[in-house]
Amino acid sequence: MARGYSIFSILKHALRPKQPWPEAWAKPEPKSSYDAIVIGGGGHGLATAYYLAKNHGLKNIAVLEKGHIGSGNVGRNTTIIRSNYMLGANTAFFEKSLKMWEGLSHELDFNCMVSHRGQITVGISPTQMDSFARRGNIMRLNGIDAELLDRQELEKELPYLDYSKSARYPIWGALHQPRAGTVRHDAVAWGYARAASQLGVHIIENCEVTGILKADNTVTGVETTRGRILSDKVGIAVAGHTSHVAKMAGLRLPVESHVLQAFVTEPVKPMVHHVVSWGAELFYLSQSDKGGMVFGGHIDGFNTYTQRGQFFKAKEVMECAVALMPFMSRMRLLRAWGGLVDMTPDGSPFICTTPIDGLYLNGGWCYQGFKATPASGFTFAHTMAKNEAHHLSAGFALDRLMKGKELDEHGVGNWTYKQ
Amino acid sequence: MSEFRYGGDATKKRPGPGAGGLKVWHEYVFTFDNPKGPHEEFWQHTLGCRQWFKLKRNTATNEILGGGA
Amino acid sequence: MLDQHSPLGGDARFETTGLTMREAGGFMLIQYSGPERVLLRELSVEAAFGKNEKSEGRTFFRINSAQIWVIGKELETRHSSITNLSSSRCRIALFGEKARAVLQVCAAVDFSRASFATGAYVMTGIHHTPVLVHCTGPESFHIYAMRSFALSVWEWLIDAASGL
Amino acid sequence: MSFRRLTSGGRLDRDKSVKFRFNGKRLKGLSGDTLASALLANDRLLVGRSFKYHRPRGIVGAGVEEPNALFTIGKDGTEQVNVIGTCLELTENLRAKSQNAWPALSFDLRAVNQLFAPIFGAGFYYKTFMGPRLKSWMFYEPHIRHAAGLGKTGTQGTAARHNTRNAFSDVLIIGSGPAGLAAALALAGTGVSVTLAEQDFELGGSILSSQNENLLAWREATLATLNRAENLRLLTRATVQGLFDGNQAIIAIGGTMVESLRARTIIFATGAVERPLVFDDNDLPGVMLASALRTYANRFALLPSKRCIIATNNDSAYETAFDLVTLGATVMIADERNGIAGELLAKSASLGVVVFAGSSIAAVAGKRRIEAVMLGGPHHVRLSCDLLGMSGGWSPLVHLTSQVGSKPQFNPSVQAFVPGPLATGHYVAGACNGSFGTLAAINTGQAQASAVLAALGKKAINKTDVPPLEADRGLAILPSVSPSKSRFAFVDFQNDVTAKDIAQARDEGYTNIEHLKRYTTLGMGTDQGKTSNINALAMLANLRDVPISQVGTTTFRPPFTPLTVGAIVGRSLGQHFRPTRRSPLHDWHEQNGATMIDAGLWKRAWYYNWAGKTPHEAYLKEMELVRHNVGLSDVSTLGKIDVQGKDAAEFLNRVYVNGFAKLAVGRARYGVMLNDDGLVLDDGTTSRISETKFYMTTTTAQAGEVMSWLEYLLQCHWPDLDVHVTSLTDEWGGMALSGPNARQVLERAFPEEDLSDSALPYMAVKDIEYEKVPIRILRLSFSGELGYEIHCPANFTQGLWEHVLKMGASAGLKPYGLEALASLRIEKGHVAGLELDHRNSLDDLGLGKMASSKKSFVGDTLRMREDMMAPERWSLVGLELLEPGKKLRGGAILFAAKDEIKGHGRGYITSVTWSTDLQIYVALGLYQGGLAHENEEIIAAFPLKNEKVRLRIVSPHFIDREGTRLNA
Repeated sequence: MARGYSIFSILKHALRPKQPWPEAWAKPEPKSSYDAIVIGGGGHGLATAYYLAKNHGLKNIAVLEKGHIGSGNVGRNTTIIRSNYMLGANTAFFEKSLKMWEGLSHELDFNCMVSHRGQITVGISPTQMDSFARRGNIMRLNGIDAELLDRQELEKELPYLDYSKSARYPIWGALHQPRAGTVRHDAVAWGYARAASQLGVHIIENCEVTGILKADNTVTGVETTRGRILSDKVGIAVAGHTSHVAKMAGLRLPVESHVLQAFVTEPVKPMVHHVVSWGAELFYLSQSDKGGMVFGGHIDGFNTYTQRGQFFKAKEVMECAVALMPFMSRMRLLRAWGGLVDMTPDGSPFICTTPIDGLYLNGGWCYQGFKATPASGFTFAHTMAKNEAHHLSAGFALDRLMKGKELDEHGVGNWTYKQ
Repeated sequence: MSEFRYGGDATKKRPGPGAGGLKVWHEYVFTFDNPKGPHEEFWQHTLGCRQWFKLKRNTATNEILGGGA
Repeated sequence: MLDQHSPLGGDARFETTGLTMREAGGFMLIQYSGPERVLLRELSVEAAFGKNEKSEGRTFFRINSAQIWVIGKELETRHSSITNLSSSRCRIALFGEKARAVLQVCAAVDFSRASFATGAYVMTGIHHTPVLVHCTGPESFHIYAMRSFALSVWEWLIDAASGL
Repeated sequence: MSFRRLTSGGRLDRDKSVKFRFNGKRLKGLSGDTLASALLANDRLLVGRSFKYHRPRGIVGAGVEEPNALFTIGKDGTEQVNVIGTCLELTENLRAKSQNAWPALSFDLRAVNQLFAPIFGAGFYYKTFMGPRLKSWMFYEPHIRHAAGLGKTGTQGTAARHNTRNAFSDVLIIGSGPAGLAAALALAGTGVSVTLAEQDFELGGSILSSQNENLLAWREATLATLNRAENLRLLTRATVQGLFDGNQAIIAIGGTMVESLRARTIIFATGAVERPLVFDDNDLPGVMLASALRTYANRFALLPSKRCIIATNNDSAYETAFDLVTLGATVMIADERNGIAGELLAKSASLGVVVFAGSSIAAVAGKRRIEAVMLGGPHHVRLSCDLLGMSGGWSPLVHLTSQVGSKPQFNPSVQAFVPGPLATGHYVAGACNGSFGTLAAINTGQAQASAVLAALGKKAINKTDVPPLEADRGLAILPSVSPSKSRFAFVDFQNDVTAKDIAQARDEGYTNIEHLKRYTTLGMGTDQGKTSNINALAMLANLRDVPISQVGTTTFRPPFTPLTVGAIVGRSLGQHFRPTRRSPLHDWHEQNGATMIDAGLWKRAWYYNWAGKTPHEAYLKEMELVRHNVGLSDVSTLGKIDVQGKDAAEFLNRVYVNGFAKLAVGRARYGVMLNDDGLVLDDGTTSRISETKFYMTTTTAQAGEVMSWLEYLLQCHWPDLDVHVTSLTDEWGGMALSGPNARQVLERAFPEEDLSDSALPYMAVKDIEYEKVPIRILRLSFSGELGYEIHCPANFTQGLWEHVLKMGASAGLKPYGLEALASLRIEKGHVAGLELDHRNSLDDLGLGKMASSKKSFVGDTLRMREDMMAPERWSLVGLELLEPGKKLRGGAILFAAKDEIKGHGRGYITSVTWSTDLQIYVALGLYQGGLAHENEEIIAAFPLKNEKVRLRIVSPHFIDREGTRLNA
């Protein structure tokens, strides 16, 4: 459990302005070798390093980040956390993540503003309400909170939706998970970095991996822009560039890099008190603590590394916002950005060993990387430490597609190229 | 939505009907080169003439490099 | 006789200053498909992309490398396949000085006089639905919309026009 | 009074006064004023309260860079919040309210936050509120959320109408300052189409803030030429909000129109923004940008009433001083530098402007308005004043060039970040590229115009005239070193980020500019750091003692200024959100008592009021009608595809799992299509019309998917096959005539045709003509009863439907809807949308034996994958309810009798119906091991409504297992 931050430490520094705050995480020079190397200083990479040190007692760990920590998707998402997952391997994994979120600020001694405000998914047809029922029933059968709301109950909870006749898609009801919510995303990267640093993990920024070293089929280390670093345990956690890095070890993966846009409006006084998502088209929105409406929808639909989206898709997502919540038409867009996501054929991730000994893969997170951060770090640390899958992430094996064990949570089929 | 639809990597050789075993089809259907740079790909003009065509694009900048081979 | 119903009921009409819209039904639309050489030879046309061709009361539109649409009576062909699409499209006539401005609201195509003169046609999207827009005169156009989307596109055009 | 309105001058209509309200009080301005200038004319210097510390804030700028003057405009419930006052044209009866102050602007209780400033520093929220309990944040969050946010508004939609349009031009010029106008002048009449976009309501940019007669005359002449030029659009109130791939510029025009312009080339002439200086209490109302004072004087005839002091680190502020003095104000200059240019000192002296060299601002004094200034440096003197202008140098507006991937670079000679390497077709001119002088702006504007003409293959016609101006002075700028320890020296006015916050961020290791921005929320306000980013960069570079070029900038993102979501959405509102598809029988259904329901984009008849008032009541009667008599249902929404060509049979053989090559002409066959991954894509019936012509049907939901998939295979992978596919979904309408008396009605409808069982057996197709209309009769059955589908061209579908209903009236024929159609097919055990969810193999759906072993088909390899052939997969079963009183619901989870009701169960219920034949509730579902468990008793759990019911697994074909009715 990291320490050092509290109201008392704040008062102490307020009274003694001359004494500066300590550095949040140390910035050592890279050593020539480590027990374990994690490539990627995002949420998953830093969490993995933290749990390697905390749960598996590894002392000599390095996180190599090509830019600055948190510069990837952990700093560029719509901050939603939930565990409304229906398929076998997913349900337990994402519920574990949500449980870890509940205590994370306390454990990292870094307030991630974990807000359990509840998520409400709006259904637009009787058949869709049946599919929500199946999802909600599975959640309840696995001890996860879920309830179905009919139209009247929904109207009391979310009065600002468009219940009128002029709506293109009628509102039938909703699935509600009260424990879901949002988290201040940057705090997650900094929190894990600080906690890992306090456990002796070396966080090396501006250190891009340019090659993965192998002796026949065993990994021996990496080439970086700051010199060669040896290790017989290398974990890849570079969502968005997963194929790019895996190719350095000769691996060709079931991953395509796509841009996913997200938007924020100007801050206004609190109006939306839940995470709201929609069944007509993929759309999700919540109001940040600063007051801006943070929302997003589908990927643009073609592979790209440019981290910027096309206008037609930005317009489409905002059309969803106004169709579901008419007041959004008066909100003013403050900023539109694009993040780089790994899309996989069945929409589920990989946390697993690879055909190369000592090389481990964590990627393929599609839309759901941020909410998985704690459990992903927890299980990937187990895999890297013990060279085996953790029971919670056993379903996320690289060879599941060869075996026909697709984990198609959304039920849209092998859709990376069909969008 | 956009008038066009992306159809994936055009350089992947589709095994002939009845040809190629599990490994070859897994390679074709499930794995991607996913390069950060020039990429030859299929696109369809779905809202127009329904024609599928090849296009070369640099995935690092989205610059169109011309029609596919 | 079996009653005939055109997509918009046949008498649909909208007028505002500088713009008139009406349904211009009652046309035959036949699609001929086949390998490019065979197609062009059998229909005896070049039918370049983007420019219609007229002969013997028929209008030819080149759709893609293997398909040509013909407005007008059926042609005898031996090798290319024939598909009657007369019921599948609703033809909306749009004319007046604001016609080009309405089209400009609806599709990301350059409908200026210079780029889209009489005889030109383009296949694009209006209100997320596939349409063929044909320039039949300096300020008159035919829009071939899909039948099932006809009313939706008609209402969309009227809404677009009322914003000019 | 800080400002007084001059009796003459300014770009105002003196005899058109404009009434408006500010915080309820009635005030007056002039036509040509902005809200900001009108407020200054009424001595309203205090316009708001800052975001975190609630400090009193005044107007700082005169344009889009304004961080403080944000107002709520409009009536309750539909207000527009955070409107920038310096860009809002004053209009009659405008209602404006200040924001973020409670109970009043002059007395804000939350100003007490300033006392806790040492606590409220950067990162305060990350270090506390972590409380003992697990979900402690939930206790603090509501209070913090309530304090945050700026404007307050209601939950109604907008009444404003927003339009959108597309446009094309050879050249887009962004900005109408000297550079933009010069470029436009050089392009006029050369035959290229030009669009010039200016965000102000008047063209001219920095010229509007100048007193130079020659320059103003040149502007008039230029505008006259441009207005006469053809193919050249001049757009005012037009902000280029975003730039996207393919040179697509999104331009917001006048708050009601958003244009998507595709330009072959773009000339960026967006100018630059003046930087504030950072000193203690630099946020006091009355402290403004020097260029703003010049604009308010020259454009809005507002002159500092007593004494105005200008603090600067560069030459540009002297222009402001000279203009103010010529209009009669008393001005003093505090210049941080020692080596000030000789002729500047000479001109200052001649105009009576006192210059304090080498002295910066140490402190300012005043309660809610500046009253005096304490100079630092050698002079140490207290000067009383009512306005303080500040100039920290100029930052080029590189936002748009950077939105498409070109990273800005630091140009030390002008101490500013300028556009980096440009994309093809992009050109930069004037201040936005560091050419800060007016003459330099005009010359670079002309130069870029001729570069564009060369790129477009055109010739420049003539060297356009240039106004007689003194040569620009090199804008010598001393990078200002600012205090890092003082408490209230603001870097970002809107988000209350102080110099101390930046120093603290550096102490804690947040030294990357992205970290600094996110940790301190610098530049994350509605002005997106237009006045704060560069000062922060310079400060960070000092603290890290690295050159500023090494610090780099944050990412520039659209929109350039906040843009209403409604403006982007345009007319895609309400019903127009997405298009609506209607069957050829739509009008008939609506006129004959049908209730419609959505099916994807389609509207379908759900149930008819002849059968009942609610879907539950009606579907039972409609099912009864079909099971025991005959019913007619609209199936026009089915996907229908024309497959023609010499290799059509071979093509179908490849895409369907079962064989089609030897299908006889006049016969139909049920087929299932897989994806390459071996999972079921869709099913449907295909009939052979001739040797080389087939008529394929697909499900309504997957029609678009299948069409695109077939085109993909043919065009991309099997071009050698002579086959053409065309969608007939809209060409043919269709109706299903189902029930024991179906043939009786059919024969009465088409008396001349032989439609006997032998002439038209089950799974046969017959093309006939009725009154010269081609009609295709397929003997298929989705309901399990004797059934025919009658298809005809959509123009005649309603005519035919009415004819068949008339012919069947005596037999009691009536229409039945989608709900009954679904129940009938469930009873028959037919899979449909609810079962086909892209996760099923053939065997899952009980269709394994359809897979041909003699020929290959799409998906035949990967369907053999290990797990997909595993016996314990979930496959299709029928389910009978054993507890008659209980409810059977879709989405219930299935368990074996002995299982503990926990975990993921052994399957789930997909679709449910009341069975008229068996007089009990029946359902289809997927169960582990499927029919291997036939007759087993199992449990269906529905914890969401804490229900549990006992069921029995049976064959999914509840009725007519032998198919006698089909072949009757």
